[in-house]
Amino acid sequence: MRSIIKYLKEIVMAVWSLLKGMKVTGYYFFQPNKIVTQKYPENRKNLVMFERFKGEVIMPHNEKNEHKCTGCGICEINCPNGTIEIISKSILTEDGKKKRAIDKHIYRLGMCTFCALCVKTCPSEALAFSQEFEHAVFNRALLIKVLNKPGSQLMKGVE
Amino acid sequence: MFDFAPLTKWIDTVLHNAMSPFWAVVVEMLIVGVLILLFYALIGLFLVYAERKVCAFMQNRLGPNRVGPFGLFQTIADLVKLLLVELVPIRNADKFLFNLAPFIVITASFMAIAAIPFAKGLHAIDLNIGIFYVIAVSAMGVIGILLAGWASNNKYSLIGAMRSGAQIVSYELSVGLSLITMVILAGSMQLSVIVEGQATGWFIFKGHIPAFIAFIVFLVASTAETNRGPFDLAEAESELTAGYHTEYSGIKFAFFFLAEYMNMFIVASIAATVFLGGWMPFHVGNWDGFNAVMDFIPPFVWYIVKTFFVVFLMMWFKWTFPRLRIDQLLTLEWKYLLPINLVNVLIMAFIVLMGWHF
Amino acid sequence: MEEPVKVAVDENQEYVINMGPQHPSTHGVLRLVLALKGEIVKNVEPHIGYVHRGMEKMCESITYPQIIHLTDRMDYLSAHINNEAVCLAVEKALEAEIPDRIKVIRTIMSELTRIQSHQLFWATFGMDLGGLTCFFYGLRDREKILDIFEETCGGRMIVSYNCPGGLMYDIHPNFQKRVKEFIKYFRKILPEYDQLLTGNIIFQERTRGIGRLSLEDAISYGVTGPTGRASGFSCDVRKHEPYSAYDRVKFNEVLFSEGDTFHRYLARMEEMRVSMDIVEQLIDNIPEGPFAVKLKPVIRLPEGEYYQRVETARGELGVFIISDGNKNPYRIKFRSPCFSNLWVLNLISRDFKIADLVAIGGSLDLVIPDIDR
Amino acid sequence: MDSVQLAEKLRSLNAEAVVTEGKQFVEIQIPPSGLYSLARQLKENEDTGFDFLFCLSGVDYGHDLGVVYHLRSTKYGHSVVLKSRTSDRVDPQLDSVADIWRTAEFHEREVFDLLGIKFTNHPDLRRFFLPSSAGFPLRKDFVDDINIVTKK
Repeated sequence: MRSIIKYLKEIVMAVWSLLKGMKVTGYYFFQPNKIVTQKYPENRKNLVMFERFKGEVIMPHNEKNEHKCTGCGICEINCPNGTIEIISKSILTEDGKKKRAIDKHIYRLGMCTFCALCVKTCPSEALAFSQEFEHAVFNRALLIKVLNKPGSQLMKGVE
Repeated sequence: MFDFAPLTKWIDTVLHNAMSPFWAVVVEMLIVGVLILLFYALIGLFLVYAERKVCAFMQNRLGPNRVGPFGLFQTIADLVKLLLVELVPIRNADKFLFNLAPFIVITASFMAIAAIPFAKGLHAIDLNIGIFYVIAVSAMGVIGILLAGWASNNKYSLIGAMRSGAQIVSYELSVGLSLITMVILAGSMQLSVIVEGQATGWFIFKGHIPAFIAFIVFLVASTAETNRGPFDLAEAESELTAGYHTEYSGIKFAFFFLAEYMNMFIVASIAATVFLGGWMPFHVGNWDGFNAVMDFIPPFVWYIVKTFFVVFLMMWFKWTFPRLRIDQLLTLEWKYLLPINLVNVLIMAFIVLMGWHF
Repeated sequence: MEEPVKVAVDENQEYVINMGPQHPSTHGVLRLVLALKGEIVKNVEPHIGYVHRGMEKMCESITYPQIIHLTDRMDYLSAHINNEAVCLAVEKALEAEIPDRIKVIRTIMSELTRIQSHQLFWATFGMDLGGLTCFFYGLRDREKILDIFEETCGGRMIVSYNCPGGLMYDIHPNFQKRVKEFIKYFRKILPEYDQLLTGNIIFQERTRGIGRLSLEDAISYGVTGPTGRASGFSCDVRKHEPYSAYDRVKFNEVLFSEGDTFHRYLARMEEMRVSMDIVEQLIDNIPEGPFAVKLKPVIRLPEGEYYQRVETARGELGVFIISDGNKNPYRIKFRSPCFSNLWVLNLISRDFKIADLVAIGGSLDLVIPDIDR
Repeated sequence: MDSVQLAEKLRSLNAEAVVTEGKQFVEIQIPPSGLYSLARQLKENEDTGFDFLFCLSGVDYGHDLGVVYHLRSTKYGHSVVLKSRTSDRVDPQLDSVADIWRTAEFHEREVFDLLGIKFTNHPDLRRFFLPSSAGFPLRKDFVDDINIVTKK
């Protein structure tokens, strides 16, 4: 008799444990306000990334098309996997001296691992991260970007 | 209550007047075949959609929402995709059996639908052994699954098929016994008679405790018989990738896929018919006003609502529980369901004998 | 990898199947060659190396700050703790004094990392056993921690938040508020996890008594982390060799003696609670101070050998640096927890069924890039 | 047992061993011939009881190839570093300790794969990660013109 009671008790406990689980899923079934799915392309307008989000490396320019990059190459040295390549040129300053300046700051987004070492070590704070995250392109060559805009100049007062 | 019998009678007479009896029967069969095929496809598509939505809501998701309003046309888009997808030829597979297997599976579920009474006077064939017919035919699907596993020349498929064989053979027993419990109460195997017998109250209420136990056992066993979670060992995507239909693609895979959902629909409608009164409306004792309102709802709607309630229960199981292991699956059947069932049959027989049911 | 598969048993009797490298429950590109007898597993032979990237060789040619961002990619679920290990090793070698603020923030971040890793474990373990809903609930709650990471570190999984001498940035002003909100939320959610999976009779039947790992084997195989602690191996580095701010918090090492799949699972569930306790003790007492100490621009470790152990979500991570005084390490070795944990799979899953093998594999909580490095 | 006592104890175990007290761990240098017997003693001696091999790394010292074993005792909580090196670069051989600590079997396979040190009496010495045609990449004289790009 005792074994039969144990057998029945086992069944009841098992069913009870199953019902507890069903309670959880059942609860969420009737709670449509707890749905966490985001409808992505539709919510693009009000989708705000966090300000520190590492989307891609950019070089901020001011309204006079000036940037802060002196072309020193520290970011290139610090980059762990050769994402950044700096092509510098020498220009004549106003007082007639030759000076190194940036010609092209090449950034290969496809190789970047977003370690933030370039942004962190830049002595003149010329680099920053943008919050852009839609990087998909059809041609891999488009992932190679030149960060300084054409015709841009070094900001005054940055050495 | 709306009766389909005069309508079908009228069609029958018209056809018999127009042509010879032989051709009349042929045309009738064609009409029934096409109707069932249409119904089959529609219900299949809707069930796939419903399963996606139900599981999505249980998992805090939205589910399909891109194709059409609320993603209603998602399954149709999927069907089109499946029709267009390449049928990947399998090297060293047994070609004939490999191609035959999906047809066996789908024919089995297709045949079972014939005996189900959808509404008063609306069934393809009213066999006097209706329940036996349905059990027998739906068990045929396992042959297709075994063939699919064997012919695919894939080790995972074979394991899946063997599991499925062991599973369906043993759970068929519980399905049969739990239905027999209700046959004792109904006193007939003819599905229309069973439904008519529930005019004064559904069997699940009439047969009180044993009927309720039989209902639970039937739910568990039929979930297992249709290879659905938590008994989806034959597919077991985390163990056997996709089990017996690993190697199938395109429309052949769609057959398996559709058959799974239709089998679910069929066992749900059997449960609705035998336990929940089929197309009979819900009546409460002497509340005449309430009963009249219930009668106003067409029987077909009653049938669909009850069936989908059972389908929802089965989906709820699937999306809550982890999967069983093969030995636990057999333990559940032989150590728990079968003894409970046998005792239950005895109790039911005793109750019917003493007239203790309502 | 290229050698022909060695079948350890007679092929006439056993059914040899190839599980992986693409298989839903190997959690990555791990290949297991199984010898079966019916459903029963007779031998498991793991084949690894599908994501071997030669990390140790790569590290020999880059500087220490650059190494840190590579370690994110080893055990990507405890990226922050991996970072911390290298930082601690470098700081130990330089004998740099680290302010308390950095230590406390590192500890909080480590514990959050641990919680999110265990959440993912819960999610995938449920999925391995066939309960797909667990996966979505686990990921839903993990998202909340990832958002905290994203706000402070700018990355979600690959955080790269540490640097030698401190942290990349200071914590975000919202950090404390959000962490407290998360802990309040998650304490409410955890009982739901238990209802859905832990208490479930099917789950218990599937895991109890399956894949028993004895204490002797755990020590001999070097199994650490929750996997080892479920067998009673007291191996919590946070307790035995406290680093960062672990010496100033009170917490219990989660220890079980059964060592089966269920207790490996339970150990992780308990660790989530312990981690929340640790975070709660620290979150209100983050001392003021700088978020990084200025080290030399080019970090050169003095000649010698340095070993630093930390407790990742999977076990003991060791960083062994041999320096010859250059800015690059002469030799760096990562003793990764998953590499050691993997090899008990054959021992403990023998004579169980395929479904159990999946459960055991899930309960070891392997991250394949951590095995291959 | 503090590190001084431990060093004393270790000195008494094996005459060939050179025991030094490093900054972090007590270190033992042992020639390959005495490696296996010392390892067994370290594990089985009552007072040392180093039963947990937590790290095994192969190192290329330039002209020598060596293996560094990090051992800990779960009973006493003390650690020791055991080092052994061989100068034969063509056919470097060391004794396997796989039967003393099971984890060594797999760490030794890794060392064999990346450094080419052959462990005698190893139960199953095969490569893990790389095809057999590849060299031994962790050796300092390893060259691979295609895959290794050196920054100028």
